[in-house]
Formats: sequence, C-alpha cells, structure tokens
Amino acid sequence: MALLNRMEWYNLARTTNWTPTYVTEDELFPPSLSGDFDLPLTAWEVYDEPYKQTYPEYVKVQREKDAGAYSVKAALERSRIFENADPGWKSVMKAHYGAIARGEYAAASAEARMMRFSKAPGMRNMSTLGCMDEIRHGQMQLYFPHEHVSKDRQMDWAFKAYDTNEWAMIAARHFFDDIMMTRDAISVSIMLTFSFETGFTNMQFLGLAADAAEAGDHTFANLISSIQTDESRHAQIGGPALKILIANGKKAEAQKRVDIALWGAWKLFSVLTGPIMDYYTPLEHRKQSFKEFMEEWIVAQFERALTDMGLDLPWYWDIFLQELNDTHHGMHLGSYFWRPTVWWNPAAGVTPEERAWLEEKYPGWNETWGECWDVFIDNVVDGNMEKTYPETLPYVCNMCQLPILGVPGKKWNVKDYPLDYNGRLYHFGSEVDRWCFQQDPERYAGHMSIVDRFLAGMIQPMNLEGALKYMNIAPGECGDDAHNYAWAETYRALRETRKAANA
Amino acid sequence: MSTQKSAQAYHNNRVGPVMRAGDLAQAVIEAAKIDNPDKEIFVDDKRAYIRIHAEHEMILRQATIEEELGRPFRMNDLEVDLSSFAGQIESHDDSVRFYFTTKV
Amino acid sequence: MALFPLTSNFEGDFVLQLVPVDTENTMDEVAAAAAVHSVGRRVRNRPDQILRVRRQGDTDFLPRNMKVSEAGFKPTETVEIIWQAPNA
Amino acid sequence: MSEVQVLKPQKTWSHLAARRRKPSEYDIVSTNLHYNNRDANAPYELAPELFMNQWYKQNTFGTALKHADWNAFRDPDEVIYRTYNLMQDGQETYVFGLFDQFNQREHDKSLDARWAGTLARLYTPARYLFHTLQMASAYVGQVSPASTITNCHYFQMADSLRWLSHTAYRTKELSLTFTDKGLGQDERHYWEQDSAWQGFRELMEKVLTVWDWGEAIIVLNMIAKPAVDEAVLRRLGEAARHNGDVLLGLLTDAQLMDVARHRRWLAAFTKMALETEGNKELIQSWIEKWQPLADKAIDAYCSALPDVPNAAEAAKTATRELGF
Repeated sequence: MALLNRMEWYNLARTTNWTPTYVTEDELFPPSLSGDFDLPLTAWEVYDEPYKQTYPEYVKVQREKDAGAYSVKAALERSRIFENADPGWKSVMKAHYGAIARGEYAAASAEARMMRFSKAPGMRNMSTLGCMDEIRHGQMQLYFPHEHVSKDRQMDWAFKAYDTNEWAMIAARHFFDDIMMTRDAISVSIMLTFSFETGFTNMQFLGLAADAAEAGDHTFANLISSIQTDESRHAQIGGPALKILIANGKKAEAQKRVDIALWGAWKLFSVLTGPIMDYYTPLEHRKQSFKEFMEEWIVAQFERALTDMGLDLPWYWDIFLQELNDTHHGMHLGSYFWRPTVWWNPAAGVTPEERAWLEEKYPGWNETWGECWDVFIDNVVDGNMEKTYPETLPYVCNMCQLPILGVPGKKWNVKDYPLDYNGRLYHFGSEVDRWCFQQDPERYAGHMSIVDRFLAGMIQPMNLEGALKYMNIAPGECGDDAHNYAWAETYRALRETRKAANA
Repeated sequence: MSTQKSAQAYHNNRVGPVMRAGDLAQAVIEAAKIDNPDKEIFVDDKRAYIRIHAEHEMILRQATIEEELGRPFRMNDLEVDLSSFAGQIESHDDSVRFYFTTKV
Repeated sequence: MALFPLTSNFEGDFVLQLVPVDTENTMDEVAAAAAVHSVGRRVRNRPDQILRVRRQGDTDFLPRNMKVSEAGFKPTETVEIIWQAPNA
Repeated sequence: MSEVQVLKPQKTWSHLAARRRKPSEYDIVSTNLHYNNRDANAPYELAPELFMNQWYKQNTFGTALKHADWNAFRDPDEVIYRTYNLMQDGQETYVFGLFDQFNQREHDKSLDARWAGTLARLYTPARYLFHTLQMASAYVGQVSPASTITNCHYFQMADSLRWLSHTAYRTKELSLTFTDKGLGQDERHYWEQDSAWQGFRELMEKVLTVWDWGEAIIVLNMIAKPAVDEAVLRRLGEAARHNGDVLLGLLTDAQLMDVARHRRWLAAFTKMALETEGNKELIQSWIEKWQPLADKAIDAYCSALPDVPNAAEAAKTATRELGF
C-alpha cells in the first residue's frame, strides 16, 4: 500500500485534547460557552462521530458536489425556468431564499462555536467541516437567486430579509438565534444538528426538492438536494453528544433541549414550508401534502431515530400530531390575508380543484378553513377588495413570534395561552410554546414581539403604512396575490351559472 | 382519525439511504440487494430522491457499489448523493451500515 | 378616557387580533370594534344574532353595557366575542 | 402619501447597487452577511440581557479596535467556498501524491533514526499546536463584525485542520517504520511536558482565552500564528531538508502556501485598521504585550531544532516583518 487507509490515521487526527496548565480548564472551556453539564474533558473523549470524514476527502467530495450543482445551473440558465414558472412557484423560491440563505450562513458560526468550545475533539473536527458546509449553503443560496434579482424586486429579499423587522423574519431569527446562535457548544449540537438538521431540513431540502422536480425547476431541486448531502453528514454531530449525556445521567437536560428545538422548528416550518407545499406549488406538481411529508420525514424517520438514541418522544407528541392537520392552514391564511407584509406573492390555492385536494388530504377543510375562504372569495368576486385586507395586527406568540391561531368555522377552537411573568402578560399560541418559554424565561422575557413593539409606540404611524415602514418593505416588494386573483374568475363563472339556473 | 395514521408512521424499523436520483442511486439499489441477501429491499422513488430501505439493518459495501457502477468508487464518495438516511449510521473504510438498536 | 388594547378571539375566525378600544367603551362597543376585523372579512355576518363578550374560559358573558374600565381587564387580555341569538 | 414610489428591480442586491462596479461572485456571496449588527441592544433576537447577547455587545461591538465600516473589508484573494475547495483539492492531490511517491520509494527507511526521534519530539506533537490554531481561528471568526473577515478565519481554521491531518497521517506512517520512538503515542506527553513546546502551549492557551475580538484578531494573526508559521513550518522544514527528510520539507512548503494566503488578507486588514485614528497605538500596545510570549515560544522551540543555526533569530525577524 502506497497510501494509508483513512481509519489508520483518523483517530490520531481527533486525539487533540490536552490538559491546560497556563489557564484552567474552565478558562479554556467556559461552561457557559462549552455547555455546563459538569462533565470533564475526559468524559467527552469517548465521543465517536458515526459519520466520518477527513480533510482531503472533504475538499474532494465537496468540489465534486459543487461542480454538479453549478454546472446544472449554468446548463439551465438559458432555459428561462424562472420566467416561465408559475407565479406560485416563484413565491416558493422567494420565501425559501429569504428565510434560509443567510440563516445558513449564520449557522457557520454556530458550527464554529462547537469547533472552538466543545470538549469533544471529534466534534471539533466535524464542526470544522460543518462550518465550511454552512458557508457553502449561505453562498450558494445567495448566488443562485442573484441571477433573478434584475427581473423581480422581491428577489432582493434573498439577501435583505435578515436585515429587516419583517414579522416572519423576526420569527425566523427568534428560532434560529434561540437554537444555534446563543447556545453553548453542546446545546448547539443537540438543538441545531440533531433536532433541526436530522429532522426538519429534510422537509425543506428534500421534500421541497421533490416538488421542484415535479415543477420542472431542476436547478433548484438539484441545489437543495445537494445541500442536504452536507446536512446528512454534519447533522450527525449531535447524536454522539446525546449518547454521552444520557450515559452520564443527563438525559432530562438533553430531552428538554430536543423538545424545545423540535417545537420551534415545527412552528417555523408551519409558516414557511406548509403554505408553499399545500398552496403555492401548482396542484399538478404537488408530490405529497405537507402533512404527508411531515409523516415521512419527521414522524417515521426523525422521531424513530430519536427514540433509537435512547430519548423519549416529546411530551407533547399528541398535540404535535394534531397540529399536523391544522396549523399550517392557519399560517397560510394569515400570511395570505396580511400579504402586503410578506416579500413574496402568496398563491391563494383555493380553486375548486385545489379545495377538493385539500378536503381529500385534510378531511373537514371546507367546513373549517373553507368557511373563512368563502367570505374572502365573495369579497373578491364582488370587488370588495378593501375587505380582503387587514386593518389591525394579528396577535403573535411571545415564543414562536407567529400569529396565535386555531381552527375556524364549524370546529372553531382558537385559544390564547397566557402567562403572567414578572408583572407582564405574555401570550402564546399553544401550551407547548408556553412550556418552552417557562423552561428558561430569562432567555425570552425581555424580548418584544412585533405587537409589543407596536404597543410601545416603536411603530409609527400606528397603521399599516407605519408597519410596512418598520418592516422595511415597500411597494414593489410588498406581497399581493400571486395570480392577481385570476383564480376568482372560476367562482365568478360559477355564480353566473347559478344565477342563470335560478332565473 | 388522521392523527392515528400519523402516529402509525412512527411504528417502523426501516433503515437505509435516501439518495439523489442518478447512476449512483441505481448502483446502491443493486448493491443493497447483493450485500443484504436475506432482506427485502424497499425502493420508493420520489423523483428528486429515492428511499432505499430494509428492515432493521442494511450494509453497503464499497466493492459491490464499485462493481455495479463500473468505475472506481471510494466509500466516502457515497456522500455526493447521500441526501439523508433512516436509522443510525456507522461508517467504515470499505462499507457503511445503517441500523436501529431498538425494535418497535 | 384612555386607549386600551385588547386581544380579540372572534367566534368562527382563525386568529387572535389586536383591537384597540377605549376604557369608556361598553362591551357592545368592544364586540363591534372586534367585529370590524373579522365579520365580512373571514367570518360571515349573522344579521339575526348579536355579539357578546366574555373572558376566555368563562361561560358567562359580561354585561352588555359594562365599561372596559369596570371589567378589570389587563392590557392585551384576550376576550372571546361570541354570537348569540338576541333573546337567549 | 399621495405618490407611492414603487421599487424597481436592480442589477444586484440593493446593498451593493449603489456602487458603480459590477459585483463579483465574491461580492455577491460574501459581503454584509452577518445580521447581528441590526440592533445594538440585542445582537440576537432574544432578551437583550441574555448572556450571549452581552458577549457580543462586549466582545464584538465593544472592542476598542474601531472602524466605521468593517463590512468594507475585502479579502484580496476573494476566496469563496467554491474556489477554496477547488484550490485545496488540488493542493491535497499534490500532497497525497507526495505521500504516495515517497512511500513507494521507501523514504522513511532512508531517514536517520536520530532524526526520527527528533520528528517524534518536534514534529508529530505539532498536531496539538495546529489544533489550537484551528480553535483560535474558529473563535475570531465567530465574533468578527464582518462576514468577509469571518470567512478568512473559517478558511484559516480549515487550513489548520489540513495541517493537523497531514501531521496525523505522517505520524502514523512514520510509526510503521520507527516503532520505538513513541510515534502516535507520546505526542501529548511532549506537548504537555517537553521544554521545546511549553512556550507555544503557554502562548496558545493564553491566546485562546482572549475574548475581545480586536485583541484576539491581532494577537492570533500578527503574533501567535506567525510564530508558529515561522518556527514550526519554515524552520522545521529547513531542519528536515538538512537531515535528508525531503518529504517534510516539501510538505511544509505546501503548507506555507496557505500561510502566504493568510498573510495577504492580514495585510489588507491591518491597512484597513490603520484608517482609524488610535488603532495604530492600540495594536502596537497589544503587540508589545504579547510579543515576549511569542518570542519565548520561538526560542524554546527553535533552540531544540537541530542544524538550523540562528533559527530563533530568523523566525523572530520574520514575524516582525509583518509589522505595519
């Protein structure tokens, strides 16, 4: 053999813990940054990453991945996929890039936190590669949308979104900042890599890729599924950390972190991924419903893997399963009704054919969500457009920062989950959101939701104009119906037919 | 109730790779059959990705994939198209193993 | 007279909404203010019914002519706005 | 509002559109990416008084090293992720090609046993040292106020893992020929106990606990890393050549190509830092504070290096040539 096999030298490359003497162990690894689990360096040295990779393998494989993704982009550049795409699909891309691109770049620094502060040398090396991965994801997901920026001002939000106080971005930042930017190294490994990346990123990067392939957007399908190949490696950083915590009697603390991260991810995906899968993606291109993708990726794959690691299903499992039927319909209705406040054009997705599909996938849709849409549709058909826009703010949850909502119509069950804490009244969208807050109130209590800011007079003037200004979203960027209400023609025709029949 | 259907999705013991579509995925499907002779291999093609699963444990060998591909292949080249996987993973120089430690 | 924020949970609607009212408003006026943001937008009007106000979780309604200042609400407290047949 | 101005599409991101120059791929994907500078009160979207918010307020935005716009920093090499892998895959192909060829020629068998002992003491323990650079770069990257500065550090962090990996590889390979030198066994002992390494260990342990971003970026890149580069790469490489270890000489040459790249962004950074009045004195004060420790590390290491006269002096002189 002229070259050594990887495993002959791999262990040496991750034998890098030493005993510091010029500074103390706590100075080198401050507990608040490393993870205060009272475990010494030696406890972490048994950490064994299951998905192994070396530096030379990394640069080779990643070069190959990039060559694939960039060449597909180049080859399809002239095929005018974007120009010819259904407006609903364009909105999918806009929502995705805005909410994801710079969040991924930020994750590089969360990985760098694990690299610098983890006491497990194997984790430090894997996080080095994970950090690089996240630079890739940030950079690609800025480079790919950039070619469309000259065609559509909303595409500017692929970059701009994270700099704004747009409400969905406050929610996205609140979640990502909570699980990855403000946590210690071990918590990042559990909350970001294990909870989020082995679970939810599959929804956005593979579930959505399936829809993209159906919609003919091969550049996007290829890009996001390639990104997920990195995730599937560095997502494995958290698993061995969990095993060490469980082995050292810290299961409850690990479980709590998983439960908080999983819930936050669920809420964010209910507003980001749910509407784009079940409403924006043209009906004929929907591979599965959002709920079916959730069952495939989160219930069957992620939760099964979680219990295999020795954790329990989250205490709120039944609530979660129930929410799979409901929450994202409300998030869609909300972001659609408040459409001037989003940077994409939501597709209503409620033609008779689409409603039949929704009813099939979500039995009872018509007598619940459909009842709200009926009123909306009548207003569009009647030309009462002022009634199709809001005149106040939805109340948002002090945990997930998203509207507090529930099932409308015949099964109306909307409920607030309030909490008095240190003299302030907080509102939550569910029992679980309130529980998350209560696990560490000081992380969240001082934060102001967009409604809190409005009430504090930080949004001026106190109307839609002031709100849009505060969110840094202006005409040309503000969302409106993706299809310019063309879909309402079907209902207009139906009404004419009915009138004629009654005449 | 549809929540029961969701809950049932959790009751499975299927493990294995989720590959991006392409010639490597096809080679992995064939290798899965060869390297796990006593197991039924489930293939679910979602166009953008393909689930390749077996009950409880699946082993993929570098030599088998290389043979199926008809070109040199190193085990960690699997990553180029390995978008996700069900179960836990164990990586070796010349093989990879997907498995569960528990049964439901 | 002072502006007072309440949170409206309107029967049949899907979302809680911020509704600014006045401390001098009656419960009927609170219900009407809340209705502006739900009825005819996402909730169909029920011309033969009136709207009543209650605290979340209560079964009893607050008196129709009770003032906000008399109800003892906390700012942003959630009230339920419920349809009721007029003679009920 | 009577006339509503409707925003029109622009040729590039709105934050780059005001500039005359057509943005490069580097500009598009590398600039202004951090979002933790939106709200001085709360870098992250949680309670302003949260520990990590205070950490960034104090260490990133509160440092004495000031500039009106750190986001204006540009890496002169314009390295982005895609080009980093292109470049380093090429470099790794070269290095592993060397490993392959020298192995076939039974290079290690030609080495003197005494030199092998020197390698066990002065070379293979370097994986610990390289790992400290990896950690320090990861820290400075995560607290840097501009993504263009952060990226230079993350690529530098990856380069440190590269050097570490080469070292681990060679450690194993050497151990197959020289079975009695403690190769692959005693590195931690040397790193923790041997006089040659204690200067570097002290330096790096202390550098790793500098939390203020301004001081950390200066101390890591102008003091500690140049000391490592000059002593443990360049002078060790010279010693290797002198002792017939051509492979190690070529390997350190290859690693010094990374160093040359690091120094190009560092030069651009220091030039930029000097645009702000007071920074020169501040940086000078940090250099004066830390240089004795770095010099001590160089002295301890280089004095143990065989057959490189004036190694310490040459290394120290070279680190000072980075001055501004």
